[in-house]
Amino acid sequence: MPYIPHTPDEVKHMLSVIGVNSIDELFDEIPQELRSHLANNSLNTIPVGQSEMAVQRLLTERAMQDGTPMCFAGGGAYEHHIPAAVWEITTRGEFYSSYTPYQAEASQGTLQVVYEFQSMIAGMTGMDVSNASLYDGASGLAEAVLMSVRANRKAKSKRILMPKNVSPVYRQVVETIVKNQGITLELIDFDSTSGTINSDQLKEQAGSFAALIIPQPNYFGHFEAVHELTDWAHEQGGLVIALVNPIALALLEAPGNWGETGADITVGEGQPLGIPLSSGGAYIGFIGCKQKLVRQLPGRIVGRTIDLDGKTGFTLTLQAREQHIRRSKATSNICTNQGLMATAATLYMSFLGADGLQKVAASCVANTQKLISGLEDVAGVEFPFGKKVFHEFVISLDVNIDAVLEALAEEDIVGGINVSADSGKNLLLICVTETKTEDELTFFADTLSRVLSHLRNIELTTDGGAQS
Amino acid sequence: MPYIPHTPDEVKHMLSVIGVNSIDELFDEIPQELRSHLANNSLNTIPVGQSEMAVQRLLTERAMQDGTPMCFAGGGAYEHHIPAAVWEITTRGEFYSSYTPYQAEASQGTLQVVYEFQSMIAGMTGMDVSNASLYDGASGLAEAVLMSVRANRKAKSKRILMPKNVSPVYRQVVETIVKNQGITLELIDFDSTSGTINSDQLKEQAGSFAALIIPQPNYFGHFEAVHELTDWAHEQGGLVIALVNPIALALLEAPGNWGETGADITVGEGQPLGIPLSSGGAYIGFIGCKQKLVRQLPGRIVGRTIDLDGKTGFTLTLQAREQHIRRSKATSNICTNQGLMATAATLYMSFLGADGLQKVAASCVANTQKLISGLEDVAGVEFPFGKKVFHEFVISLDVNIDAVLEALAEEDIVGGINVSADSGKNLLLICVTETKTEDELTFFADTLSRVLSHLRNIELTTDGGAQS
Amino acid sequence: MSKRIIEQKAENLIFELSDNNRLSSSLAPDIDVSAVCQNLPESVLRKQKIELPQVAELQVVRHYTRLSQKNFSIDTHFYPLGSCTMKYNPRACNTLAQLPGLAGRHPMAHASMSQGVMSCMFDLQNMLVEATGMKQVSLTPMAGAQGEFAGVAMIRAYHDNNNDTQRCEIIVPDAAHGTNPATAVMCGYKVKEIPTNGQGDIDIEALEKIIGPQTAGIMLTNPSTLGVFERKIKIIADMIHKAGGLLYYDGANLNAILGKVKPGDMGFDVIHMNLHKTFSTPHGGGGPGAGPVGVSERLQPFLPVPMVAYDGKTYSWITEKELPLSIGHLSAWMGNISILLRAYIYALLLGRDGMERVADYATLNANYLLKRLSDAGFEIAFPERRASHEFILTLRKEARQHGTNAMDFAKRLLDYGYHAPTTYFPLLVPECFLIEPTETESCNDLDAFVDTMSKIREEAEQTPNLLKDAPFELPVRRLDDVKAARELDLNYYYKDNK
Amino acid sequence: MSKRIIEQKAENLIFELSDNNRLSSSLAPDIDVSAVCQNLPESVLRKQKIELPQVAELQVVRHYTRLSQKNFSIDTHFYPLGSCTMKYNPRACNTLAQLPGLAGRHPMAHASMSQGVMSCMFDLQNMLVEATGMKQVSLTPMAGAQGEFAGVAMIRAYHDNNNDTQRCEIIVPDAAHGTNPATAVMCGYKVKEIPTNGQGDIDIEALEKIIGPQTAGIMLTNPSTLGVFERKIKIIADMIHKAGGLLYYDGANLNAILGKVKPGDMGFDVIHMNLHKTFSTPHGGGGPGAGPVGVSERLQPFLPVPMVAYDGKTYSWITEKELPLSIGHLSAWMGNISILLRAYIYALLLGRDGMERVADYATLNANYLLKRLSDAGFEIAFPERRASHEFILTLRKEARQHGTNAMDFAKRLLDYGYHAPTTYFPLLVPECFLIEPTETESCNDLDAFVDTMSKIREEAEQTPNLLKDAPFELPVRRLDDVKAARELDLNYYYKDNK
Ligand SMILES: Cc1ncc(COP(=O)(O)O)c(C=O)c1O
Ligand SMILES: Cc1ncc(COP(=O)(O)O)c(C=O)c1O
Repeated sequence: MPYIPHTPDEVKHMLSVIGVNSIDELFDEIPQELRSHLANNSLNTIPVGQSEMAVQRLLTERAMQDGTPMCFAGGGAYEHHIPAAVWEITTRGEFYSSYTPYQAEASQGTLQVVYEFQSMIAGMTGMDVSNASLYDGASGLAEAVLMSVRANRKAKSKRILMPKNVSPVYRQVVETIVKNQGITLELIDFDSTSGTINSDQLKEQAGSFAALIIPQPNYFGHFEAVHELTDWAHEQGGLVIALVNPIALALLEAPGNWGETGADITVGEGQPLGIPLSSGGAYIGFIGCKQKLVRQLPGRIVGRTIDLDGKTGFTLTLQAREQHIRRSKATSNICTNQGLMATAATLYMSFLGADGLQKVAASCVANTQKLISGLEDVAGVEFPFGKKVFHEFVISLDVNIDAVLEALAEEDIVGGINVSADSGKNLLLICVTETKTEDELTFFADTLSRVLSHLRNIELTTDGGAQS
Repeated sequence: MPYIPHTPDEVKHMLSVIGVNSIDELFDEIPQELRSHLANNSLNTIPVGQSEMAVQRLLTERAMQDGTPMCFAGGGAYEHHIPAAVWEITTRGEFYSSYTPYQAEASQGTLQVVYEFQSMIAGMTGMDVSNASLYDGASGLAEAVLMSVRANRKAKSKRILMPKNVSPVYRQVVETIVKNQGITLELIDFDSTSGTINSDQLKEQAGSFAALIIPQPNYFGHFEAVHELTDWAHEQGGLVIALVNPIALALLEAPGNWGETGADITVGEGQPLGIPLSSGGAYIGFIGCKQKLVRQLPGRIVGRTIDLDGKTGFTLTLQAREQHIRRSKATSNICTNQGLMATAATLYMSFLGADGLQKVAASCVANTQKLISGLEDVAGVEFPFGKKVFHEFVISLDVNIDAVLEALAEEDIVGGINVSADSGKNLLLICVTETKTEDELTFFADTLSRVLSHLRNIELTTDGGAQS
Repeated sequence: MSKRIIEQKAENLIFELSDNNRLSSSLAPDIDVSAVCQNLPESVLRKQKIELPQVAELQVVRHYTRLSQKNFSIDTHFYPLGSCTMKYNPRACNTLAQLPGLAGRHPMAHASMSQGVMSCMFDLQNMLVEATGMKQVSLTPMAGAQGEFAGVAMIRAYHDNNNDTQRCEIIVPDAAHGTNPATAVMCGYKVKEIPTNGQGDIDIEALEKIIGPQTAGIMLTNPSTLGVFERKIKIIADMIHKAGGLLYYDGANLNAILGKVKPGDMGFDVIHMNLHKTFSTPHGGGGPGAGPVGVSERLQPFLPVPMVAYDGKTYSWITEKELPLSIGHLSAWMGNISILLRAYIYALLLGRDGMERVADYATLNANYLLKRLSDAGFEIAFPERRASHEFILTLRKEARQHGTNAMDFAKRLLDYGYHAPTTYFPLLVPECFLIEPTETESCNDLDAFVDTMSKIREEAEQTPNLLKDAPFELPVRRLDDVKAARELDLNYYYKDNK
Repeated sequence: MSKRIIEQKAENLIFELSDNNRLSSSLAPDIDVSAVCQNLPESVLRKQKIELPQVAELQVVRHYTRLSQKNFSIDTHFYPLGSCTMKYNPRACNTLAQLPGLAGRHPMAHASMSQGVMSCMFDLQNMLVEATGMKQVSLTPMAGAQGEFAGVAMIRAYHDNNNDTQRCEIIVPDAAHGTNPATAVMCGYKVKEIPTNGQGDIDIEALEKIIGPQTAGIMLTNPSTLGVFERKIKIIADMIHKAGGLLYYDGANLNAILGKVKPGDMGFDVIHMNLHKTFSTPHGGGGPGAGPVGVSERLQPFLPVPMVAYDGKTYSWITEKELPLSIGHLSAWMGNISILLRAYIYALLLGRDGMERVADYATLNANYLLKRLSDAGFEIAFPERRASHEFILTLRKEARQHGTNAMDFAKRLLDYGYHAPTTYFPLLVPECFLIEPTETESCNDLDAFVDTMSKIREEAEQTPNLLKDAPFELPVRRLDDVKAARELDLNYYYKDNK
């Protein structure tokens, strides 16, 4: 019996201690008319248990089916090299199979890791404090929005200025999560030639607001004028929520240093820090803020303290903000967070270090520029927002993007993300990280070129056919 | 600098403490004319260091090149399902990166694992004692031979009776290792209709000998009359060395119970117990013997004892047999053994248990019989030694075996082992374990059938061409 | 002579092992960073190097390997943390979920390159539908609390869609998990608490009084957080439905009833499941979880997206295009897929037979442990009730007599190598332990736990300080929580924390 | 109050967790065993069920996870075990060597399906040729001792092939590792020991006297097991060669000289390398190792098979067909390939620059530690010599003055969280510690070790029992080795051991 250690004799003994005749009797408080039974085929469509060997065979087949294509998609999920040691240590039973460190003395491993995680996130973002993690970047942004509304008591409205060059799916998630609390998201357009926030329109549209969200780099890979935007928002009495990529932060100014006084809250997706792509999750949201906002921070927080003997130790703290104490008045309903991913991210940051992370970031930039150069020669490729980017950029094409992506898929390439939306153009968002070799970049440019001319020909033919 | 923790400042400090000006100065005792330098291109053909990412890419490519073919080869290396937990725990740093437990108190993990390994090997073989491991089955057999010659003081010769249905490569290894010590291997033929030891010839050829080797099952997968052979050898004053497959032992009589008094030494390849095929190594040799022979046993041995407080603990024992104490009079030169593989095997045996191991063995037998049935219908396939086997069997074909194996390789099948040797026949040794599904068995039989008729056609054509 | 002679040193912080001049390793690609930076706009570049530790590879490995050893975990200790279902996490689930094709897939990979993982998700959706008796399942919520959010948001979307906008209250029992009321508020509802009676059941009269046209729904856990099955569930369901409200099922305790009774049959309209509990994905020191939601027919249009559909040939995504009334997205893609994969693998390994066994043996273990502790003289909170997969002990007698409260007992258990049960939850039982042994613990280990509990009670009688000052045997003694909250030190790099 | 209140229990044996009636798990296929057995000849079947424990999966995981925590290891502790080169084992080597295509390959797979792994082995052969200055390398020996065997067997094959059969002696320094003399005997040779002089060098005069027409060869480690470089190596080589003997290089200490000086240049004819030391494959609690052999031109025909050849297009096996004078096979296939792969990956990561750094920093660390310990008042065995990658300390003064011998020091080091250095080897230095810090330890950690050594010496002066009764802080106190050897208990299942 998989995972059940009981022998038949033990079961007999246990039943007799309890004073019942069968295990089934233990369920006698469930009203009879509600009871279902295997014997009644209650779980009929679920297959019977299989051996580990059989399950391994099935999963291996399915994994092979999806293969390991060459990936040029980003958009919030990034392919980076993950040092082997990260997951060898993260999945050690002691980290993998423990839970939220309610018993601090028996969880110093997890607690110290989280304290180090918080410090690294704070160190990297220039925030004073960080929490122990949120689910992911998108829902993290929603928590940041809720937090900013709670924190900005002076604000006269619950309006949030949300630039359209924040990932569309992030905007959707924020909408889903905050809409029932009377918060409105005011969409801010971006400049059509630079892809960055249109500050004129921003100022026009602003009105009174609780917070401005500044993505850096933005969804299209470009850099915002973070200092000016931050100062402007603060002048208007709004808070600033920085939405950042942690790898980019190795080179880019920390939100804590944006403008005169820095962003108030920084949030982002931690996946690039050693978490595998795995179809979009489990990832990890990180969030940090200025010290004065700490009591509005959602989620677990670990603090350093001392024990009875005066020795340093770590424990969950500020629990009075949380749902298990504060219940309906909590800062958030989050309970289980992304602990294992925080462990992996902490290990990743420790292995890479300040130096290594800079090199990863610089390699992303350099490889991206190499691909841009390669694409400059491809007929029909344009760069509507320019070429000064971190590791993503948009190209516009003269053929349908979905068709391009499908054709690339046939070449075992994940070609990027269709960001045409309602722009009336064919826009493709491409990402290049440190994982790509020169050969792969050339191969991609060549293949794209081939695909484009092929598709153009088809379109011509189809058009021709449609003439009649 | 990969794996070097030193900062430039620390290096400076350390050099000044030592009182030298450069690291190079520390090598000044090496005669100048012998010194080589990187600067002199001393390691010229070795590439410069690469990043983990680059090395991962290279190794992944090479691993993919070899793929994951369907495997029907055995011959001493067997594909079995390995529970995921085995290697997740075996490669925990504490097991993986520790060494021979010289400091017993700081190595109770390894020591208890080895004590358990020894007990399991003894339990499974019916021997009184086992050691902590030898390199592999082949060299283990050589150690058993040397041991039997040391132990059998009454024997009038250093002759060992070595049946020819012991793996040819095992025979070669034994030859290589024992030949310089005046030991002769007397080859014993097998019966050409059963593939088992020809006991008439055995008795004829025997003369005086130190030990008889009995393989069970033998190289061709068949069962020897172990009880009769054991008793006969003992009557002749020879020792009995049992050469066994540990999975088969789940069903087959333990060597300790062979005949009246049991085999004296049992040796074998432990790879089937949770060790991946990995091209033939690292594997693990196991060896056990009767209590009275323990002082002739080569290699490490762990014993249970007590500590100063009377608490149970484990330690290396009987070290006076070993090279580091006894030097030129040691029972063997073995020092480093296959510790990590012993750990994996111990975990495998613990996870499977008596019950699970029986089921694995029975599945091997059942699947093998299924394939045999399938092959009965294939034209040109014969079973020269019959069909009562454990999980390997020999077929004879009417075409060249190497050609068959090559053709099967093109279908991504490892088809078995060519055992034609100098028999004048085309003999193929095929192995089927619990890992094979019905579909795979059918696929193999069909493919073999197809390959055979194809090859027959070619031969016909070629013959035709050769007529002129 | 056997006293502790050397005090264990605290493990350094990784930052204390750092030296900024340490050169980086083969873990990063080699590149001239400043050359690259010259081509980026100066105004956005950082002025100072990023604050992260710079430590050599071995030292990092050693640091975190040693830290890991300071944790209690399923893989090392009995961990009867009630409501959390700390049972064996099969290692195969971890190994297989990390297969390259699965771990390496980008979420935006074309559906033609994603049929493998989509088929797994589709199968899992269906298995959960079958196991819960609901109509359809969405896997996307990333933990129980997010599942609750999705569930209550669907309730709201349903009422809104019916233009039934007066419904502003969610009813929650006083014993409910904190995520229930917190979630209701996040969805813009007011929370109405109802009391539990002495048998651990909901006070039906109190419920009667509170229900009305303003009732949007009720959130229940069944078996409840008190470890007993709510026998009147059908009556409650009828009451709520009659009033136009919907029933939410907090599936944290599903482990207790797999294959025995289905939330759908009890009358629930929406349910979340904690796969990290019932389907044994790793708790990971605090997550990630996975909190899929299942719904009855009337809530189907509102399910969060994406989900996976199958037309008999190809798997495809269900998005807001196909489900225009969906409450929307809860994560950038489909939630914690790597965790969902582990749950799927676990479900395959168990199969339907194994699933019912989960409930059988979890319940057997809980009732056995209850009986043994009761026989040993411990006070059970609801002695007349069957335990579900967990039960509550109250140590109020011990607290009164020896001044040793539940926390003291808990800390002393740590000394004996047991993770403590959940303490002080649910709040309505004084000095309580919520004990959940799970189906994967052996009878011997339960017996040993009972012996230890008795031994600790003896210590409470004779040497109460052994409890009050416990633990003694752990990497740290009892920690100063008050100092932690008063003199916040959350970040090594923050000003004077260094 | 902080004394140890609860004695740590010994971990059960796995057998004590076993119950024969426990049902088996999903780890084995489901099958009716007795039905299968009916078709096998009864005479060969076992009468009684096999003696193995029957334990549930979680309990097995827990047992071995807990046991692992009772080990000191590189990943958790400084481990300066001289001669063993306990340095960081990069985790990438482990992960990559286990890639499915590599781990799953059957040794008899057709060469057309094996080009990947064969190319790795071919590259590794060449890298080792370059690093050692030998002519050709065979990777097949499975550990240092088997490499020695191969080497000496080749020496013998060479002489035999020359019909030079009078050569029956192998010369070995008294400080040599035990495997050297044991190997010589396994190859049918007599062993002649030569003494070492006060400077750690070979006594050339003694050597002179012993050499003759009966000399088959000499086995040397350089730097020697005394941690010093044999400066007269060229002279020795000439002497031996002149007498018609060959020189064997025990490469256990290659770590010290990678890229600095090549055994081939020193005049050696044959060498083995301990890849588990210099190339950092796991020591695994006692192996596996890998002991490739390299030879000069005259021994090439005798190399053990198989090796890998490359014709610019295809990799193929070199077997006894291609190399008819080969000493033969040493293992069923090509030795410990999974370990060779780890060494290969390590070599790629290091590259030529990294290889020379190994020697640089291993030597720097050893000389620094030597100096610091010497300054702290410890007696160095060869104070006038440079340390190589290791050095010897003698604690004879401390033994004389306080009755605390090297073993007592070693055991007390364990209490402080240090694995002890190698003790009592080489035997010719009394009360010795052979200390090898390796290149992967940091300066801080070396300093901390010196402080601890000084502290223990203080304890030796003031409270010598703290050493003599040590350790106190480990899972067990000092173990009774005499009882272990006298009352042999090697097997739980053996009669009265249960
Ligand atoms: C009863 C109950 N409901 C809800 C939750 C919340 O689930 P999660 O922690 O996954 O958000 C929990 C678990 O902590 C729980 O025990
Ligand atoms: C100097 C020396 N020679 C030979 C050996 C034997 O190597 P192995 O243990 O790999 O057989 C060792 C290692 O233990 C050694 O230190």
